[in-house]
Amino acid sequence: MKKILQLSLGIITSVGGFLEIGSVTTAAQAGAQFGYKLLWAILLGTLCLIFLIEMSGRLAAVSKHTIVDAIRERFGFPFFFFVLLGTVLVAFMVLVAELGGIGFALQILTGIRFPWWALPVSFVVWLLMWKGTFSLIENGASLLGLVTVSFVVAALRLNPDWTSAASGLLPTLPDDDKSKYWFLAVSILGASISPYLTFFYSSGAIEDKWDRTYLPINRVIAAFGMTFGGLLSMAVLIVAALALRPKGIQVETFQQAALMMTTALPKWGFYLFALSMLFACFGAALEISLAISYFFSQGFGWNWSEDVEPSSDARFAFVYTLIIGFAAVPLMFGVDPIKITMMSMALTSATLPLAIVPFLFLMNDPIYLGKHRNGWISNTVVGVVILISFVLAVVSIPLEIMGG
Amino acid sequence: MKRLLFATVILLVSCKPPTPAEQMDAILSWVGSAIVLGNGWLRHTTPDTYTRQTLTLSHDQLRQIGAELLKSPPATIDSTELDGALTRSGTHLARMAQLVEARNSPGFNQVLDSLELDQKALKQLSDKIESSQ
Amino acid sequence: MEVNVELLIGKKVHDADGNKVGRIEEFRVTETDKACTLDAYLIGASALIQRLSAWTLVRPISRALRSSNVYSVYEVPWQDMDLTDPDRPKLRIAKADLRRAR
Amino acid sequence: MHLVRDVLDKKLMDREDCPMGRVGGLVMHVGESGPPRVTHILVGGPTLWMRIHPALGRLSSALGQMWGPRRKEPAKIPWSRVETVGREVKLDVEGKDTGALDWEIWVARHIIEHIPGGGSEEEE
Repeated sequence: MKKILQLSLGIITSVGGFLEIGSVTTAAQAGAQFGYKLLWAILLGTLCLIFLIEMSGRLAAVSKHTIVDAIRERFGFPFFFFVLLGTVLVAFMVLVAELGGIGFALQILTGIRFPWWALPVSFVVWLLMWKGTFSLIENGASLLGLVTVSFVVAALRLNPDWTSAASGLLPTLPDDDKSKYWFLAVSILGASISPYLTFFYSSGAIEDKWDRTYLPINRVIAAFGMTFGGLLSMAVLIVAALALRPKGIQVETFQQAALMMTTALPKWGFYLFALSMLFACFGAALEISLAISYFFSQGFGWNWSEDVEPSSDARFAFVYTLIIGFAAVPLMFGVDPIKITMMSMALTSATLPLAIVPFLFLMNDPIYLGKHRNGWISNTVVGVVILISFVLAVVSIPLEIMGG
Repeated sequence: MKRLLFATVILLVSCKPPTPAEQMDAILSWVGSAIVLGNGWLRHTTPDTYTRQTLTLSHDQLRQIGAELLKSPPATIDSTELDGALTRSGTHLARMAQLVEARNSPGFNQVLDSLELDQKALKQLSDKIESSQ
Repeated sequence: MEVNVELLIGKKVHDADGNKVGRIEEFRVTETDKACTLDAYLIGASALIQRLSAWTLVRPISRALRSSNVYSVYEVPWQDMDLTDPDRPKLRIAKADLRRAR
Repeated sequence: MHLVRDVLDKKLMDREDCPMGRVGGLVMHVGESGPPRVTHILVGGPTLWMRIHPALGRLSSALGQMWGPRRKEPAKIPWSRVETVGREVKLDVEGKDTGALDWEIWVARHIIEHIPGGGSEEEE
């Protein structure tokens, strides 16, 4: 009975926590500019994420190690440090983008510009980390995040042509604007396969003291939670394709993105979008701050838990305090969150192999996982998707920087 | 190493500023946003401040991109016609922002109608540029 | 003499005649009551794979690539290693006299 | 047992099962006769950076003299204190006495406890 409750809670939290500024912005841009053509990127990214999440939960349940614990132990400090450097830098950029997303949502609601929101928003995020517990953060933020389901409602009300939508699930070449197309594909992959999500998930499994009996639950949460989450991203893309594209609206700014639900849901569309972004980015900001703190604490072997007083895990608390404080700075100077989002999503793709390749090694380690180690399917799916994302990123990021 | 340098040079050469067609798309995107937004405001479903700010933003963007475009207007279209259409829609956008502040819905409605005409004119120009490429 | 084990990892080893042997990757020890004594140094690429516990992943790949490369792993008993200069570990014997583990 | 795979970089737990860092380095005594013996476990700071590059190690010890708990020597735990080597390395010591937790305590005292809600002023 308790496990059924945990199961449904797990699925709900992964659905509520799935969308964030990266997935919304990339899907909205893709839909507005290329119609259904880029749906395949969401499909591919979500498929890979399902495997990664299942793997990180399995590692935690069987070996009682988070991914970061295991990377440090198996590959040693020098290698770990480079993984830390790359991953944390990118995650920090994503955190800036999420805080910016909250600020922008507040800007369109109140009219006060987002740089003014940077400090208060960071403070509230920090305060919740300082005072809150793990389950409050995970469950509270994702329950609020369920408002993002309104994208599905909007998509259904626009009566999409399902056959042409389905044809978007297979990759096709664009007629024009090839560099933008591939750059968007890379950003979508980066937004779907966020490594911080796997760190967060495996740390959560340790905080909740998972053991082998959780393996089936883990599998179901990964499969259903991430599938539903991926459907939300697809809904955003479909809404943008049907509401913005026919009117020639591209999503260059957040203000334009805010119009996407007004066609399907005239009365509440605007406010639903603003609230979706507010809650989704808020939840993501909490998760990323936690994930970065976990990364340091586990890697260096400090005491870490979101459920004890800050003075009992001082360095853990110090890391998120510092990180959230720093993240507010670029926003106060008015750095455009949409630009940061697009760049950080593409960079996520480019740096994926850094954390995921060692992770694949760990998942085949008989010492950690015994008979629960990866089969060839998991290895192949993750390996191939990571390779694709990496190659696309390396090719398209320079093109986008030069061309844009 | 040589190959790498060669590739970089190719990349740098192939990098070019946005084409006139892309600039027209951007302009139409902002005009389109303003129209959707205007309709929303008339139905009282978007807040005043956001509407006004976004209309002002559209106006600024239109002026900026328009000025860039007019520096080297494409030969296939009449540049005075383009200038006229851009100026008219710019004026309408600015006017709409003012009317939101004054909460003058009937007046806003009228200007919105004219903006939709501007959109058609701009769309025709854009199609001409695109077909000539 | 005190030596830092973590700094020996990855150091190139030469034999008594100055021939390259490989890199130190691993140390085999015996734990007895309250003490830990060194048995052997493991040198070579296979020692690295073993240290990363990566055979389950590497073996099928090398088989698929039909690589006939036999990865070398040398097991150097503690008596045969000269650590007078920890930055330049040397063998006291010739490479040919070394025992190949596995 | 293998030193790199099974000991180095493993988490250290003290007598009360409190984490006290990870095995950053191992000191081995090489004598004239008899096999080399592992004598100490090193924790923290300069030991770690030294593994990436000697210059980073020196920088880290120099900075450590200017700021923080200002420990002269890295925390060193005799191997005789090792209870078991398994998923973690379990030690028969009091974490606070080894110096491995100096930074944790310093950050708690000098930063965290000055922020309202940071927790108890005095432990123990």
